[in-house]
Amino acid sequence: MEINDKDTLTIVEHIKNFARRHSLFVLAYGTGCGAIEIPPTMTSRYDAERFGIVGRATPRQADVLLITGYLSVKTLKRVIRTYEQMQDPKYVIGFGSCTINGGMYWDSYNTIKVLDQYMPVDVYINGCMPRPESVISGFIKLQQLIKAGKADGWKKYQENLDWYRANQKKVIKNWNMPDYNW
Amino acid sequence: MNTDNIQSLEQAIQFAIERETEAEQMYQKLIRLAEDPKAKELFQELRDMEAQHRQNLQTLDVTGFKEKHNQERVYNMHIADYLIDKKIDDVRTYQEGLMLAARREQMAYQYYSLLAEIYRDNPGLFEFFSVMAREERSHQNDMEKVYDETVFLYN
Amino acid sequence: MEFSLKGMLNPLLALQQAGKRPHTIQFPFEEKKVAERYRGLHFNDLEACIGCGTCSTICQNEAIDMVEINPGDSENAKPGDSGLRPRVDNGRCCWCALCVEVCPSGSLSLTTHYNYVSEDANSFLWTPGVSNPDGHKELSFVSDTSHSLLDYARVPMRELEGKERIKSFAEVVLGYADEEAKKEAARCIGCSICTEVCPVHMHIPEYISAIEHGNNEDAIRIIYDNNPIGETCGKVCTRRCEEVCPLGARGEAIAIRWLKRYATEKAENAEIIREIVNPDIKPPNGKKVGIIGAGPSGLTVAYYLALRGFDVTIYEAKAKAGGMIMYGIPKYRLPLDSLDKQVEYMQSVGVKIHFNTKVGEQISFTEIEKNHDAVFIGIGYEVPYTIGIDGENLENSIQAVNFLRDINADKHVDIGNRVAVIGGGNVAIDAARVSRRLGAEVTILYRRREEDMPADWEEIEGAKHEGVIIKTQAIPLNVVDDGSGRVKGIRYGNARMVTDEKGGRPRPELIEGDEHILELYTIIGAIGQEADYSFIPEDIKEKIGFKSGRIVTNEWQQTSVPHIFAGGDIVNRTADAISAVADGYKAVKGIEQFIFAK
Amino acid sequence: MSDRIQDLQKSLSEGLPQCSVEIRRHGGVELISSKENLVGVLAYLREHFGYRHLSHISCVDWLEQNQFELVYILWNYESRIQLFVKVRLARVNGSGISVRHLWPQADTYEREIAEMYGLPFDGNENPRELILEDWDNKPPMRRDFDTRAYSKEAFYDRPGREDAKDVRSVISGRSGEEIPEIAIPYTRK
Repeated sequence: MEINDKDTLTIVEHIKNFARRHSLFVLAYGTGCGAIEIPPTMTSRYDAERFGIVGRATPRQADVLLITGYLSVKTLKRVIRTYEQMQDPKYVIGFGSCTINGGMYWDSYNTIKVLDQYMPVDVYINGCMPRPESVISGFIKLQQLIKAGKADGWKKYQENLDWYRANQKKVIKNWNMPDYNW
Repeated sequence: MNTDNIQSLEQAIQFAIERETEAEQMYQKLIRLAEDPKAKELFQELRDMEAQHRQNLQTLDVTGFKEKHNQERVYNMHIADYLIDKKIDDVRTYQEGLMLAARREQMAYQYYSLLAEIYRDNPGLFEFFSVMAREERSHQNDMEKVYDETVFLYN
Repeated sequence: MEFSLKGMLNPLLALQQAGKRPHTIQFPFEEKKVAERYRGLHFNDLEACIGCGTCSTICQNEAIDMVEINPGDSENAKPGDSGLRPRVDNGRCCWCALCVEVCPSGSLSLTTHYNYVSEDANSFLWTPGVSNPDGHKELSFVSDTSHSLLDYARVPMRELEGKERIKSFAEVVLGYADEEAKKEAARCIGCSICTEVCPVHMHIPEYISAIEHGNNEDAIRIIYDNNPIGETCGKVCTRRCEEVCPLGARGEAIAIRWLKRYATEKAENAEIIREIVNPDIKPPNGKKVGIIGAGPSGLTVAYYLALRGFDVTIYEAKAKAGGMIMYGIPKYRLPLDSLDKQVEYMQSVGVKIHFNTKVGEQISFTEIEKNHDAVFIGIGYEVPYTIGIDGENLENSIQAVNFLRDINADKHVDIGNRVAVIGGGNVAIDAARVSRRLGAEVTILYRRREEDMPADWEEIEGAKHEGVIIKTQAIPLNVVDDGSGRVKGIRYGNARMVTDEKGGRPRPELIEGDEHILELYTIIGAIGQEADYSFIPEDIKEKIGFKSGRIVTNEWQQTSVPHIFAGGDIVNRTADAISAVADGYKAVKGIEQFIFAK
Repeated sequence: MSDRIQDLQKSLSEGLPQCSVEIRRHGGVELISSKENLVGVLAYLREHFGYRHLSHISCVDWLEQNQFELVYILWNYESRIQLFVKVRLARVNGSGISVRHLWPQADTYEREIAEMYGLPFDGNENPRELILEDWDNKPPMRRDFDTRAYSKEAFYDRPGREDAKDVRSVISGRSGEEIPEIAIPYTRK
């Protein structure tokens, strides 16, 4: 294994990243229409397990949160809570147009348009919805980012928690959730 | 000067200069007569052109004459061949002016061609008149082109 | 318990599958083939695109913006192109491909390329064709005229049959019915590309939209906003707008002219026009403007100045207003009452017209100059060029302009039964078609080829349908007389075409010896016209700048003599009614500026 | 089929003289009732015409007439003819009448309409939110609620698209065309 940048990444980090990128545990939680693309990706047709992508039932077991399409404000509240329950390191993949700039729900009264205002996103996948190949491409991209040490959205979230929280509270009117404290 | 007593090239040039001066005077008169601004403009252009030719002839270097020989192909639209001859005193409008000019250039061409035939034995004069004929021929062509572009715009 | 070997070994049957190839698609190591018309990311052919913005308008997600690729593109673009190009926000796009379906030029398409992943959310803003210059290699969903949301076929205009036409001067074009007009108007994509090439910049998409919504009165008001002879233009305009119509790139352009005709014809007389347009007439401001010539440019100046409160007087040499559109255009194209009605309307808003008043005879130019704060000259090109060959002055050798004028003034002209028209412009075709209606056999002699003819192709087609013979590459040599001073025939020679080495139009060169004689009764010359400036005094003529016979003006139609303005054929080279109206419209602003700046 | 529909229309007209009954399209009969008669009409249809199934209750916002229209879509399993019962209600301070006692599933539809249109149902004062959460604006399905403006204000747009230009204004700016006010409603947008 090659070590490119000794100043920032120690060998230990490298080993950790190797392990992380080959065991991407995905939380089985679909927010929008894109959830329908997950079964073909996981099952034998595309067999995402080839890449160590496995579904997990609870947030505390998962590494990757898939935002599979539009996020209504109501769902956003649950997604934030789920994301905050996940263990570090954790990654977010945004599926399709909706997570980038609203997609076809751009003028809806109850869906957010720009996902990275509310939570950090590591990889975006183009499409409406992305096909399973694109989903796999997204995971491969995430692996590359982890290898390069660039998939650090979770660190950004901790550092800019106040900013994210302010944005979240702007759309979620009744914030009756525990504020996690890292 | 009469065409009969042309003996040398200098005399021939002198003869040509006289022809150009006559033309210049004629156009000067037409400028005065014309009422149509377009015709006026045309006659001014033609007068200036003739004056330019006269100057060219006056400063002509006899020895370097052959090099100036214009070898460009001149095609013939035959417009002037069938135009009505206009008398100078009748000319008022732009179209009549153009017709007159085209006819004049054509006649000058025929005249110089004839002279060239007459002085076929004298190489210098033959050369000179041939070039002049060719020159007038291209002027005729220029006039025909203008006629084609303006008067014959819809024809 | 009985032991069964079979039961023990049965699970091993699963090993049968061991040698089989899995049906898992080994992405990304092997590519997956996509469907034939798969809709992936966009590609735009930047050369074919004209920036009409239809893609942007139809997009339900507002995903497409029209942007300049390089700064200043929209200023430098040529007419018929807005200079803008679509940019797609893939954070909005849902690949419905409506934009491709409605792309009139067919430049926008979707590719098979869909697999795009990035950590940078801003990289999803794509300018098709710039972001993927090689996109043309992987096109899949392309626009197709055979099944498109756009209707590429024009609603056909009903016309009289060729045989019927030559029996009378009845109008050839019958006009759209309500349903036809609405259907045709519904084809318009409202892009407004056409407004720029229209010399007057009429509000074309707006009035077409009004027609489509069945609101003809609004359409009339919009038309009269900057064109007071909309009905005339609706019948005889040279319609440069239709040449740039994006639908014309792959189908038939919107029938803009016929739609204008349909709307304006809804106002049947001057009172109704007045009622519908209901113009806002400003109170008189005491300034006087004199106009020479009641042609399209003069009428336009008069109408809009009258609305602005000026005291406007037109001096017209003939008995009726309209100039060349009254006396030059035959009745089967523009019925006389149509123009009369428009002039009557203009008079009702305060335009004064002195008929039968030739400047230089009944009234002097100096007098007009003295009595008015500004003068507008719009005399047009009325004096014909002669054929210029021997025999042109014989009896029955006439000029098309005079011929058409006499016919429109209901005078009798004896043209006999065999007529030749010399020329290939619209005037020549008009003369030929009028002669045909008078019962003559007509031949058009034209020096060039048919494709070089300056006349509208529709006019040429119309003439052919009516049985006019068009002899091209025929140069008239001289008119043959019958010995008693009458025309007996015309001698013409055939020509070959020579390309102009300087890039001009090809020139005909006479083939010597190939001559023929055409026997006829009347010969009509229609080779061109020029202006008659004899009424302008010499001292003013000196001051006004002329360039190749046309008056030189600034952008507001002002000559170098500040209070004299000019427009129409004597200023512009295009020689059509709509450019004259445009000149008039500009002169209105110029005159207003000039008078109030004083 | 059409005979049976006509028969139905005839018998409905006779049975419910206070309502207008019309055949709207193939397989559908429209019945217009007043608010006072509505529950009685629906009960009557259920008991005597076999309309045992309520498919849906939908609401139409007639903003111009300042009215809401409720459409009760009923289904008869035997005759297989769909029946639309329509009733107009006041848009301001109006209310519908609950039919939960006839069809329990009406509860969901009524709550949805109450939430999305702000039209309460007498007899169905369920305090819980159904679909929306913490909504404090105008009911979103009302036609005078501008969802686009709300979305622009409430949610963030990704920047980078501010340089977009309008073709019409580029063209008219280049040619110097002045578009009159009368033409503006007809401009493409």
